[in-house]
Amino acid sequence: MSIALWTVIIVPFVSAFVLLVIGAYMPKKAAGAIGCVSVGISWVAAMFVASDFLREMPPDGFRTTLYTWMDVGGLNPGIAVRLDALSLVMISVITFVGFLIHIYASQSMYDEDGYSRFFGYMNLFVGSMLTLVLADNLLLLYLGWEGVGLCSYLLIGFWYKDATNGRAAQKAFIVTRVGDTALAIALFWLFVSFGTLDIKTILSAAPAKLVAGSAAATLLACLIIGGAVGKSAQIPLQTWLPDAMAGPTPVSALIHAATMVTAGVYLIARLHTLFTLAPPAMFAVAVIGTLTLFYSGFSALVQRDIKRVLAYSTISQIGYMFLALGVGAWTAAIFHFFTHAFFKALLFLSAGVAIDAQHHEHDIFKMGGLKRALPIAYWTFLIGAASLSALPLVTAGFYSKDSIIWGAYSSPLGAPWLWVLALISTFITAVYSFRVVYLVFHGEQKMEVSKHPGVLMNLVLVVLAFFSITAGFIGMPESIFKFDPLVRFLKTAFNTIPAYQNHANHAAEVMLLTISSALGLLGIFTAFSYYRHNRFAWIVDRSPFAKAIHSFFFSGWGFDWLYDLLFVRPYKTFAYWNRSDAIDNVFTGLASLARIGNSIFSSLQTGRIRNYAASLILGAAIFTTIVILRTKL
Amino acid sequence: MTRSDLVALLPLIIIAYSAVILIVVMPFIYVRRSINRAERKWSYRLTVITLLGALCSVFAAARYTPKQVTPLIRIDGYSLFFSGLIIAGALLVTLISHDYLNIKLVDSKEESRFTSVQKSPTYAFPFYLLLLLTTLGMATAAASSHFVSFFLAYELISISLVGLIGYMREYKRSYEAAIKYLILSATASAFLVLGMAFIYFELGTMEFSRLTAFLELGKFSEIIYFGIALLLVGFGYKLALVPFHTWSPDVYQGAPAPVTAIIASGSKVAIFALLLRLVSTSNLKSDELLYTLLYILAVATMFGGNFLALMQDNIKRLLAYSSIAHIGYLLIPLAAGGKSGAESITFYLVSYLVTTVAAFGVVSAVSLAKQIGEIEKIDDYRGLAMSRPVIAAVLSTALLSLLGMPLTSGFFGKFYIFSAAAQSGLWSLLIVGLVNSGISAFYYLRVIFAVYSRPPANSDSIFKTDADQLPTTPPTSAICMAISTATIVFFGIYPTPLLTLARVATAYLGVR
Amino acid sequence: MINHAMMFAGLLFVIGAVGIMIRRNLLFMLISVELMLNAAGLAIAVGGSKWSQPDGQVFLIMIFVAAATGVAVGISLLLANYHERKNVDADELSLMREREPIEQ
Amino acid sequence: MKLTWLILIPTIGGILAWIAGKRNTLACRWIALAAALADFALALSLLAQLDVSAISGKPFVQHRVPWVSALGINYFVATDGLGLLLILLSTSIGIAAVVASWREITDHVAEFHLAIMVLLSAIIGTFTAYNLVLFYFFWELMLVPMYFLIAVWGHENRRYAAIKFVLFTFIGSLFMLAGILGIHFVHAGTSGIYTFDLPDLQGTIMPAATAMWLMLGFFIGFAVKIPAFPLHTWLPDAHTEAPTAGSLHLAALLLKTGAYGLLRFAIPLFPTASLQISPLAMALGVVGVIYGAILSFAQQDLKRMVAYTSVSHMGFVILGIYAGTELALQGAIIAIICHAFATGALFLIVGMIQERTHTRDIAHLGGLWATAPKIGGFTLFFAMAALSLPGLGNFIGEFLILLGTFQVSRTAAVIASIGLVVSAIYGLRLIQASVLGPNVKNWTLSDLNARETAVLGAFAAILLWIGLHPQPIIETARTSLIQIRQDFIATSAPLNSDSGRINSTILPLNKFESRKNTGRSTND
Repeated sequence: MSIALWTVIIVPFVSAFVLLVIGAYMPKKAAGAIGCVSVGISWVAAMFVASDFLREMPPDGFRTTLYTWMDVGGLNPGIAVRLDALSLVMISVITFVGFLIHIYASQSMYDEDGYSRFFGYMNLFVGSMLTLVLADNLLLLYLGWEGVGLCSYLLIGFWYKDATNGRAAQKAFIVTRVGDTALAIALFWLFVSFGTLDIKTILSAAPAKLVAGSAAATLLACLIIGGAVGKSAQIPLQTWLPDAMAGPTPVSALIHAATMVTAGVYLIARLHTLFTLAPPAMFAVAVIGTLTLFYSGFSALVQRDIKRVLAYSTISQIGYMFLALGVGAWTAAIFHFFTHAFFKALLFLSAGVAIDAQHHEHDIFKMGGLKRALPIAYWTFLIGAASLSALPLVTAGFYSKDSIIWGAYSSPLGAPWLWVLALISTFITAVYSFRVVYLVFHGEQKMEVSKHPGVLMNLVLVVLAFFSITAGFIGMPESIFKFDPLVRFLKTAFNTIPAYQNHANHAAEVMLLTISSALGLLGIFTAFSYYRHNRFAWIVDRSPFAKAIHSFFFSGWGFDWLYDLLFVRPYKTFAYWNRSDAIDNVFTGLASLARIGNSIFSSLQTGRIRNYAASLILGAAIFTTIVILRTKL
Repeated sequence: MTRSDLVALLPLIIIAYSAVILIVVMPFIYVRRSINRAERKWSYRLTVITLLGALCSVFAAARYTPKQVTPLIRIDGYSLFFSGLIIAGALLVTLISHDYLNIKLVDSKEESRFTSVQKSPTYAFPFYLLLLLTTLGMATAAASSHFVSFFLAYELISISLVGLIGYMREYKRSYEAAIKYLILSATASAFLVLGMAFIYFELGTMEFSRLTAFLELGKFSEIIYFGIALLLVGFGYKLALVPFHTWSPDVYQGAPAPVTAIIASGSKVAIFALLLRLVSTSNLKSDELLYTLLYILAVATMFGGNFLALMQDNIKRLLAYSSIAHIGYLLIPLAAGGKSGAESITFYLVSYLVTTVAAFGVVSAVSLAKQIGEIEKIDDYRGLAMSRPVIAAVLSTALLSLLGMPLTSGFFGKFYIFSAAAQSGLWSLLIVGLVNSGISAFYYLRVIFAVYSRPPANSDSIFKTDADQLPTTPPTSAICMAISTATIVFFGIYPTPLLTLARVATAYLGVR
Repeated sequence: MINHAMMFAGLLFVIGAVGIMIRRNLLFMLISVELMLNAAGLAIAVGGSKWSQPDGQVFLIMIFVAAATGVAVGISLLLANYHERKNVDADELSLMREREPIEQ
Repeated sequence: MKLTWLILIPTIGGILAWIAGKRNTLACRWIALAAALADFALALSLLAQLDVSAISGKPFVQHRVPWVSALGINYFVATDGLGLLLILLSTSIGIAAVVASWREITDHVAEFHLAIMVLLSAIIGTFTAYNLVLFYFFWELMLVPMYFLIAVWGHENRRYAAIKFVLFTFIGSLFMLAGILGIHFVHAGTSGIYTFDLPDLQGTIMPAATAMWLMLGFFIGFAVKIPAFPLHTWLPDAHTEAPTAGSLHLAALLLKTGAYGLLRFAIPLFPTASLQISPLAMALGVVGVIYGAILSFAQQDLKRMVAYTSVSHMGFVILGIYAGTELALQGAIIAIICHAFATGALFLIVGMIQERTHTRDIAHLGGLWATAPKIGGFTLFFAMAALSLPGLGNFIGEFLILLGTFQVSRTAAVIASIGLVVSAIYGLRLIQASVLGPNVKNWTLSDLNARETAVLGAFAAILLWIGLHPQPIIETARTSLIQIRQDFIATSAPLNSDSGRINSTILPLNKFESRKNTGRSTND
């Protein structure tokens, strides 16, 4: 089992190394093959691991160590992995979705140069992501954490010749680095107070070491949240994700939708004990999630770039997960991650097909009427959108999202306005997703279709579509049909679950379900009705207020502008002002002092004998006066 | 005057007599014939032989030490050590001056050679004569134990140096330097004598042994302070301490390079040796007034020398200023006193003398490329390393030694004087010294940089041409530079022998 | 008496010193220098008479000798210089001086 | 004796190379390379002698003969785990320096190799000297060849840079000289033994004020070399103007001698005083971290950019050294070593770029990846190392430093953590400016040849290895660091009044005060 487990992690790394070092010298097909096969292998291995794990069901996970990383001053992290329900779910999703997306990319990216580099980065990403979710100590987790950040940077800037991509990539890396730094500080703190970075030890020792609700616990949790919001693009560090869409579509699908951006969710779920000890922090998580999903819903509503719409929707879906975490519905969060991975990847990939078909056009208002030309893309996108907007009963998103809303409603940590906002934004979600569906696939065709997707791509779309529908059925709410193996399995990974009002009145749950479904359907209807006659634009054009609102939402509520004003501008101004190092003036000042001394003394060297004699005699005079003074006085 | 006295005095006697021989014999041989190489060669050989003989006789004399020969002269390990040092220095200078004169002086046949400046043919032997005399004066100064002998030595040095400085009659600068030196040194010696007069007036003796005995008692009257202050003026002039330093850059610049070498090395070493002998036994630190005087002198000299050198673009003037600064450093251990003070001074003086000779040897050797005048501008030294790597190496070694870099004797010299200062807790002086030697790095490195950089394309630097087109460095200069450089490097790696020697020599001072 | 002699010597010395500082004529400068030297010599002689020793006088003679040689050399240089320049202005002799500091 | 050979081999090789270089430059290069390799092998053989499980951090090889016995100066070389690590570092960098200048240096090849080999000797000497004067000797000796390297083979503004470099370090080290003399005589005053040997001088009892002054002397000397924040301004100029090999030696070794000096001399000799100023020193370190990063971001000259990153990284090192916990010290060592390779490699790359494009101005660079992917890849790798990406050595170093600092001062650690962000900012700008973005000048460069690839590959491999398995280094340094740590902790130097008075009369800080003291003691 440990061998299989290590295979899961190491194979992608190895192939990444191979591709990056000698990839440039091998034929494209070989490079693509290596890239896909390696991830495939690690998926298979993951499946083996899963079957073993499910058979044995070790109580507190399965741990295996490769070697001791370092052992210094009480810090002895190992290169070690721990497998439990949580990480098992994560690796299955990562490897499977990753595998599919690799296959997709092997065809869609085929014409790009730097093909092998692309797969090198992708494999590196998969490896780091697996390390992140499997690490049994926080230092190794941090390694994976930064590793995925690096790959995200590299892949956003994959088309490096365009400077804007470079800027987007830098923005992504730096903004997340801010969060990472908070996480690093949290690590220091944890080590100082726990004497180790081993996750299991920390979690088991936490209740004893940390006073529940104490300032220390809260601060610690907040630092961790800082890390989480950075990676998961939540308020206030969400600004990088929309720009990150500069990368190739498969990248957006894999990194910026399915896996990496959910690392924050994973982190909080992983360290949930610390959060249960810090209720204020929990509440903060819930609030952040709610605000984010609300905020990004509205931003998504008005975007013109199809990928930015999806990006904002990703942000908002992760907001749902944060809400779930905030109210202690750990399993709900992970469940939503599970379903979201499928349908959001699906959306991105089919959007990618559409984009490729339209000469890499991203603007949804310039696309249109692709329904006939790209049937598969259309249907799969439709399924994805339906799942995203939680179409009742038939989609995966429905179940996972409702489990979150139910959690927010039923949890003692929840608050009414949280789940109300969540409900409202189900409506918004539906609107913006079907707005895209309508504008891109319905209406009259504006451009001829330049490129049709390959077989493999369609295959991947279909598979994902299948899972976007069915993935939800393993997490049925009790009130409908009591079948939730995934949730029960996940529960084994969480030792502290806030007291739900379990088996509370099913009436309430059913009521919530109906409301949300109603809102979803309403949203779909709204989207269609508005965008058929383009009333939306009509309104915006008429009233300046609406225009202002529109541009406000469009700019992501002006966060970029604000941060530019607060941080970027001052930093650059100072840096450029001080380019030639003001400190140096001190020393040049000293030098000029010496120069002054030089000019004083050399003014005495007149070359005239009498002046020389004078200086000699005056010296003598000074001496004698000193003598007189000192002896007389 | 017993035989042992004569042996003890042998070094001085040899020099004096050969000077007489030179002045008597040479004219008779050559005055009828024309002035030619032979005259130069023979007077040079005679000088070399004399100095070698004197050097050997130092060891002979050492067998009879310590010895008081008349009240005027005291021959002991200390004085012999310095006489030997000075004579060796003079020997090195003789080596370089031979080539120098060979190029710069004119034979009577070839008067027409110079159209630009009319140069009258000149004998060489007076130069060597004056060289011997000034050497004699220095050796005497180092050995003198009485005001009279000191005064005579002082004057002997001054006047023969005036002759040497003005020797190149053709250049105005040479003249100017000579006149300046003459008048100012006469003034200084007047101060010296007045100081002597005051002290004599108060104490009624002119013998150092008795004077030091008085000084050790430590309670002085005002008159004595006066005397000492005026004596300090006399010393300060010869050592070029600020504010008595003003003459030195001009004289260094105007004098022929070999002569400059003597002024910078021999005369200063001799005078400082005497000064050390005078004050070593008296505990200067304990006397607040004298300490103050010395403190002011030291600080002013160090800063003055270094500041003046900073922007200097004439290498001879730069070396003048740097030697001012170096004597300034030497005042620190002088103030510190004690055994280690004396030893460090002695060690430093040796290193200083050798280094200075090496530096000026390079200047004169380089100047051989020109028939008239010398190569003084630092910018003219650009490209030296390309056409003359060895000479460039010698120069930079000397400069690094002056800077006190490792692998040169200057390193241990500086280390030792600073350690002497630290030992007697003169921290303020120590810090001033450190800061100053830090400043000095600037101008030494400027010279080295020039030496190792390419000559500007537009300049008429002689080093733009390849090495083979330049006149080769004559063997004698080469020997001089080789010896001095070897000494610098050897004592930079293994200074123990010199330290032991210094210890032995200073033991005669009777420092407690 | 003794002290008066010393004061006289000091006076002479100061006169010489002032002279050398203010005169521009080389000849006068030489004379002032001689004045200083002899004043100092006088002081030595006075000291000798105070202690009733011969040393003072001996030293004085030495000083005369030295001064004489100095003057001899000085005069010769002065003459040579006069041939060069046709004057005895000391301030003319300032070919060598510190020029304005060069920017490094 | 082995150590002596370790010091001598480079010089001998350099001289041979110099002689050979007069006729045949290729032979000169090969001889120099052979000497460097031989030295490296010798250092490795020393590694075999090291006993990792030793309890005390005392040197495991030493060689001591009287040198200038008149002044108590011995030729005393020794090394322990810490020293050995730095020796290995020096020798390996020495190899890299020879290889790096294979094609860059074309004029005065012989003298160049003489210079770099002598420099290597001096550096190794500095890392092995156990006698304060010997240390000072080598310390000053380093300046001479470095000065010539910059002044002769440097770039446009070399004169200014060379003289500035020497002035700063020389003046700084003169303060150290004062400190050396001071402790020498204090020790002599208390024990009557005149010695400069480090082991004898340790634990000298002196009044707190004296200790502080002397320690400051040492501290200034080392702080200039490291360089610590306000004294860093010589570094960018020297780095920028030096030839590649010179920059390599500067960044990889010369700066480290400063850190080594702090660990070997300043702290063990003056534990109390060091502890007293440790807050200040840590503050300087933190400021350096951020200040250097900000300035690096603003630079227009690629080499200057890299130079300022050194200021930032060495700020971490200072922080770690003065935090003084085992974690922090170990982190400092690893940071020292990894900075040598990462920044050194960046300098090599900049040198290669300049060699190909004849410019370092980032306005003219960019988009090199398309034409020279290897350069691009390596730049990316080492820039990532410089911004301390986990998995590479620098991360281990800086993480341990911050972790160790957090144990003693949370504020310092937290503020220094900002360095992680700002380092990302300059690191990414470095990449973007050089290899990514549009290829404005349409460069078409020849990509790295085998030799260059080998050097950079080796550096990359080392960084990766340290990042994933730093344990060997930690083991090697452990005992000596524990020793230092004990010195640092054992700050209970008895300052009873009478010893204080004795010292104040022996070592007055100025003359008059001392005389007053003695006067008083005679009166009562």
